[in-house]
Amino acid sequence: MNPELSAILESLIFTAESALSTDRLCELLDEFDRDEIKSALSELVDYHQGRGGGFDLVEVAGGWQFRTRPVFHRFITRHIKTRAFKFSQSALETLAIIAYRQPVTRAEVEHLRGVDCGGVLKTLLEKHLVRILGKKDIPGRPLIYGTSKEFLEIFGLKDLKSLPTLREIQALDEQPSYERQEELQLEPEKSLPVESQLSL
Amino acid sequence: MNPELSAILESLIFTAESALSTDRLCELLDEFDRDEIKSALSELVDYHQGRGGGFDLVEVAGGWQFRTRPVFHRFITRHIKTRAFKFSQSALETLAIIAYRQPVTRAEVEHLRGVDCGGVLKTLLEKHLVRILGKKDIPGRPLIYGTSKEFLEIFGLKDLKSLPTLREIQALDEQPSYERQEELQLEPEKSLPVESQLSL
Amino acid sequence: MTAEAPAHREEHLPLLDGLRDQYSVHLDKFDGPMDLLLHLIKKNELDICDISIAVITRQYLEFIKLMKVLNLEVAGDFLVMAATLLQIKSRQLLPLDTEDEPEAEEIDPREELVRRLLAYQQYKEAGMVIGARAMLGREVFARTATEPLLAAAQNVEGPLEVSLFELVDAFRALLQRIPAESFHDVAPGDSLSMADCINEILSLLQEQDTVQFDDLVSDEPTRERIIVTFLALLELCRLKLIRIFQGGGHGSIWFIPAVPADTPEVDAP
Repeated sequence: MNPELSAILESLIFTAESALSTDRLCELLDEFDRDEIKSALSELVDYHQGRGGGFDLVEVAGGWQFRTRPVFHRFITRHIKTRAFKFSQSALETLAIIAYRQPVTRAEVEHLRGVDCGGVLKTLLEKHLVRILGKKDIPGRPLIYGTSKEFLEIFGLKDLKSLPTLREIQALDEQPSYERQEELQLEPEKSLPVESQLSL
Repeated sequence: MNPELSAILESLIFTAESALSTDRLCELLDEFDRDEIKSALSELVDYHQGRGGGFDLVEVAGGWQFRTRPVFHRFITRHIKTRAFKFSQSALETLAIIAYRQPVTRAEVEHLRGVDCGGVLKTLLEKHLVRILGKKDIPGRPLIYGTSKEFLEIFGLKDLKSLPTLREIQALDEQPSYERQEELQLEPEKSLPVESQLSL
Repeated sequence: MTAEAPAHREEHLPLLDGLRDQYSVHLDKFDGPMDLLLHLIKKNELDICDISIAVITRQYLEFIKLMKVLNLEVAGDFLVMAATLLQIKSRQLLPLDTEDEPEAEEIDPREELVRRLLAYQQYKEAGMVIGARAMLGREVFARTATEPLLAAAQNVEGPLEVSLFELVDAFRALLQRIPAESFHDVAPGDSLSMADCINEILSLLQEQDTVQFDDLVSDEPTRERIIVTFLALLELCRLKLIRIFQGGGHGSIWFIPAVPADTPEVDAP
């Protein structure tokens, strides 16, 4: 381990506005070997996890970022406001279909959900969670959609391969969804989308 | 030393937009003693200095903040100078007009935007997103602009035909009223202090 | 928060209460017919692969009736599903024509529905799992402060980062801002615009040096297409962007870019 390299990596990741990819770090630090950088990064992850501080080094959306541990969110929100999107069930379903089946057309999403998805799709595009990948080479040339980098960032996913596999989801069918992420100690009522109620 | 308190303090200072004063920290963490907080803070200063990482905990302008060590600033500026270039709204609009209305003259772009576009146009030419197609055969022989190959590459388009049309984007708005109902937020989440709830 | 109640709701309260007990659901909660079907299947403790179409169809239709009673708008999607259910049900009532069987290659609508329900259930659950993750800005936070050092530094040579939707959306926002008459040719409608046609031609010329007129209209040889393509070519010719050739008396029309693709060596604007 090269302590100077580790400190340089920390300073770069710490000041960047968004996650820095390994490629980008290697490009910036061309005086160091790629292998050296990669092993320093994985040692840093372990180091921060081991010291049990207020934040960890995590790999998200193909990049590296310091992020607070979920367990402290109740203290943090005393001081700063949450900026998270509130996801309706339709938004999450649509997002899941796009995430797992990309590239996918609007018609395919609508066939699966059985409802018109134009409004939801547009909101997801506006929030940059979904992006237009191009047009499909079939008659009518419909637009095809996929998830964005922001999607991975917001949900803390390293890449699309880190999405839970659909079979895994089925196996866990009976378990409440908040328990499926064992590494996170979330308070369930806060992590689940609130259902709207029609008062009668 | 209380390791949990230290981690909470770190998470608060890490996420704050500006330095947090000791008074403010004590106010936020009223379940802890002021003396306890003060000693945890000074222990944290020593701890970060001792570990020799990329950043230190420092007391600036009456508050606490993590700051990178000056010795690493030359690496950080490398990143800043070459980080991804975000488009300004005016650049995006100008580019959009050129993409959709090409071949187009500067006067036509300015007529649509209602403002001078010389600077933006120059930037777009420098970034090779826009190219000069030729001169228009009217008095004054103004230059006519169109998009370049790089434009297609950046947006991941196969050809100009693959640009989504306005009609396709507008079609997303055409939805049954039932979907719109679904998007209404009937009950704000009370458990979280929410500043900007973006309901999806 | 209370949704505004239709004036006549009071009369139906008993009915409503009964149904609410029966289904114990919130009426505005269903994300479409698939969601409602899945709910009914769970409520009746049925196996998706072995649903009783008669029971499900009856309950589904009752539900739609209730939505109408409550003056909730029943979206077309719900009615489409109702029709599908009724079709499956009537098919089951009819005796199977044994003669037809060997050639009966068409998809069984019941099987198709089961397949869709299974897929839908998976994605619905996947959505819940994704939504339950620790979310940036909700449970997990990144640093937001900017170091003074960075505020001063400028990025000068970085790559571009922009999405296609941002580009289209910028154009859409612009159109909303300016008076409609400035954009005579973007009016919605199905007619082919000359601007689109010019774009197509320019994009083809980025890929190849010569293009034949017939190639431009071969996909869609309608009268409108041919006229618009021809006008677009004339316009491009007028702008001196292309040169047109014709092979022989009635031969094919060819055109080439008048300016080589990688020109710009021009005075700054």
